Amino acid sequence: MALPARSTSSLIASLLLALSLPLAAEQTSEEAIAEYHAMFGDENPAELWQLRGEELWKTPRGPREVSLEACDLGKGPGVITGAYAELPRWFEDTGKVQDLESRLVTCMTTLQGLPESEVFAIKFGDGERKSDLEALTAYVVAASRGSRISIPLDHPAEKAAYALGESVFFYRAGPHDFACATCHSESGKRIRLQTLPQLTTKEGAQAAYTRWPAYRVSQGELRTMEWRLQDCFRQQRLPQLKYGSDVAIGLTLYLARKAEGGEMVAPSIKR
Amino acid sequence: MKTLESSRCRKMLLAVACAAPMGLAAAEPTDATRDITAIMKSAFEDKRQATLDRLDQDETQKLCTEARDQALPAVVAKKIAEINLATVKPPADGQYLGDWQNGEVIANTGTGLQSSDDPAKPNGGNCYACHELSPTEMAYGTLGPSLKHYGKLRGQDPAVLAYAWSMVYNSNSYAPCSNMPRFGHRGILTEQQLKDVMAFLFDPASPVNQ
Amino acid sequence: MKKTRRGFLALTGQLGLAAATLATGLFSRLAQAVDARPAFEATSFKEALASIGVTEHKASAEIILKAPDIAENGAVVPVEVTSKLPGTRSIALLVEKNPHQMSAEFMIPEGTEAFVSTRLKVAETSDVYAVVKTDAGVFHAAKVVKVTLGGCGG
Amino acid sequence: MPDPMRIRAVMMGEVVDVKILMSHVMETGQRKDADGNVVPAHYITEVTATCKDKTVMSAAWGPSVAKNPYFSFRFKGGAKGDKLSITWKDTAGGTRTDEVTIN
Repeated sequence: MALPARSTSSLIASLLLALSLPLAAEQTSEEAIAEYHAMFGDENPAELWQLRGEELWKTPRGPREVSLEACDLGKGPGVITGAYAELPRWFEDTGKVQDLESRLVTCMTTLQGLPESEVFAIKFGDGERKSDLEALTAYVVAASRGSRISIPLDHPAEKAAYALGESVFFYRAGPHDFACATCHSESGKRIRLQTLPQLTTKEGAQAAYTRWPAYRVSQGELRTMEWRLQDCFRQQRLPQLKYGSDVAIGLTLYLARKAEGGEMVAPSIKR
Repeated sequence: MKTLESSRCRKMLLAVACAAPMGLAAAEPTDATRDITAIMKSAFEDKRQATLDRLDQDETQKLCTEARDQALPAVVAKKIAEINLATVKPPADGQYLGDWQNGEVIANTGTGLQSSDDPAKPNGGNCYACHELSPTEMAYGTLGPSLKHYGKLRGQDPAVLAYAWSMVYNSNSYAPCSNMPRFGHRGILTEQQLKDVMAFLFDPASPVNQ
Repeated sequence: MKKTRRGFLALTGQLGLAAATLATGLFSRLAQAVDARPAFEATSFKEALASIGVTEHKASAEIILKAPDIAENGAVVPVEVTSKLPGTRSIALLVEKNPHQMSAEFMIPEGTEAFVSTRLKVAETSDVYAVVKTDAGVFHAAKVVKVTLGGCGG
Repeated sequence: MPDPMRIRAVMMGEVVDVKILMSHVMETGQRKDADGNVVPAHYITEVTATCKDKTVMSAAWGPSVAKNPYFSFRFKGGAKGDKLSITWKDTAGGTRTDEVTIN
């Protein structure tokens, strides 16, 4: 008689599960969101930025009329394959830990001789006001598709940047008491219907970090990590994060290190 | 800390704007946090209403920052709860419940106090970002517990109303280092807006209780 | 606005429509005045269909309309239509709750498959329609797309 | 000068599978910018595809086609090595034509 009893209880359990409406609704809406994402397939408008970025990379520009093909992103002059997966990193020539965006600024000002004011004229594009930095970033990042994130933290300055990034991640402030950790230190949570990655774990950090930069559907623009962080702080109700600041780079390094070993798929497509 | 905060507050009220969310309770930095706050301030810049003073931490924010994602030591939790419970002001007229329809709008509104928001517009509560409320709204977050049938399950006993008021007014009064903003204490929502949100939770006619 | 309107007049010569648009005095209509095509100016589902010569249409299971149940963001909603109806001449996409219902109309010449895939803006939760003109009449398929609110800042 | 389209045209059996991404703002004329000013309407109204002098697709678009449009269709009669030409026109008199080789 033990057998029927067991199957009765499991039947009841599955009935209860089926009747547990919130659970069922949650699964349905999350599956539906997944279906929405799947419908984009491989057709990502980020490619339009990659195309423009390639053109910008290869075309002689600036007062010195040179291309960026001699730009050293950490793997030697002109090497872009896999470069993004190893950034941010320490650069001897500038004596700084740099992310891709700040390194591109270095190359544009030192190699091409472009004034910083011109390079920074449009940090984040808006429709017909296009950002060269975003296009170049898209192009370089795409050359790391399939590369694994590697942030060995060999240099003391990299270790210091990581420690700063970690402190910033947990820094609670502003009218809403928000920190990065408020939304990103628990697993399986979401805001509205958007799943929140737990950035303090390898799995969560990899899922998030390997997909940025991304084409943001809500804006119709390609956005880089600098933008992602700046916009997170805006939503935290904090003032504006400065582009290329030590906090921006430290936080990026912290997240990249957390995502160590993850395979880059960016630029991706995001809400 | 409570006395320090409130005396600072009173002084500031005379000077300018204690009621402004930013002006509140920015305690003197301690050695442990001075560095990071200074670094933060050098890496950020004012943008419209989102000014650098928002990076200053009050006692609660400092303690919660130090705890990171670890469990709070009991003594710290107790201290935070005390500091924050002392800030809770019951409604001036003793009425906890306002207009649930307006409360629903507040629960659905995510804007307010961001550099990109219009300061002339009322702030939202963005309750749906983290909580399930009306069974018909499927786009709800799960960072906080489900509040579906909140009033239906609890009734309107004065103690129940007072507890819920404390939670929306200052979540840290009962949940130290909660992810939930301290809506009343930090001036995010006005007293009337808090009453409206309360009505959205408790009113038998509210969709939350259907 | 005046400048735009004159530019529009010169561009299209659609005097009557411009006058009518002016008469409504509605700002959003004025902003739309660059478009002289009645199908895209229409503000009701019926009117939009009438302007492409459709008055009657029947539901058909031979039209496969793929769209997500939930759009995480209404700014970009993937929509794909395959018509198995013989003699398919055109496929129109309409969003019932948009300010202007007509989104796109695709002409399908001989030799081109009765298949289109694109992405639309859907302002709020709405039925999306695929309206297919064939040699044997006009048919449609519809699907509701729920548009959800998102994000931490509204 | 508008940015180039990204066009893929690939033989799938006897059918040419075409997938296009276009760089365009697709402004509806209903959106306001940060300063509260209405952003003027600016969107693609017409798309045509030609292969060996034959129009294989023509479309009329309104403002509710999404920004940076994606468009895919399939036609018969093309072969590897044939040229496919896509043209769009917009409300501001802008136009762009790009050509690809079917493979």
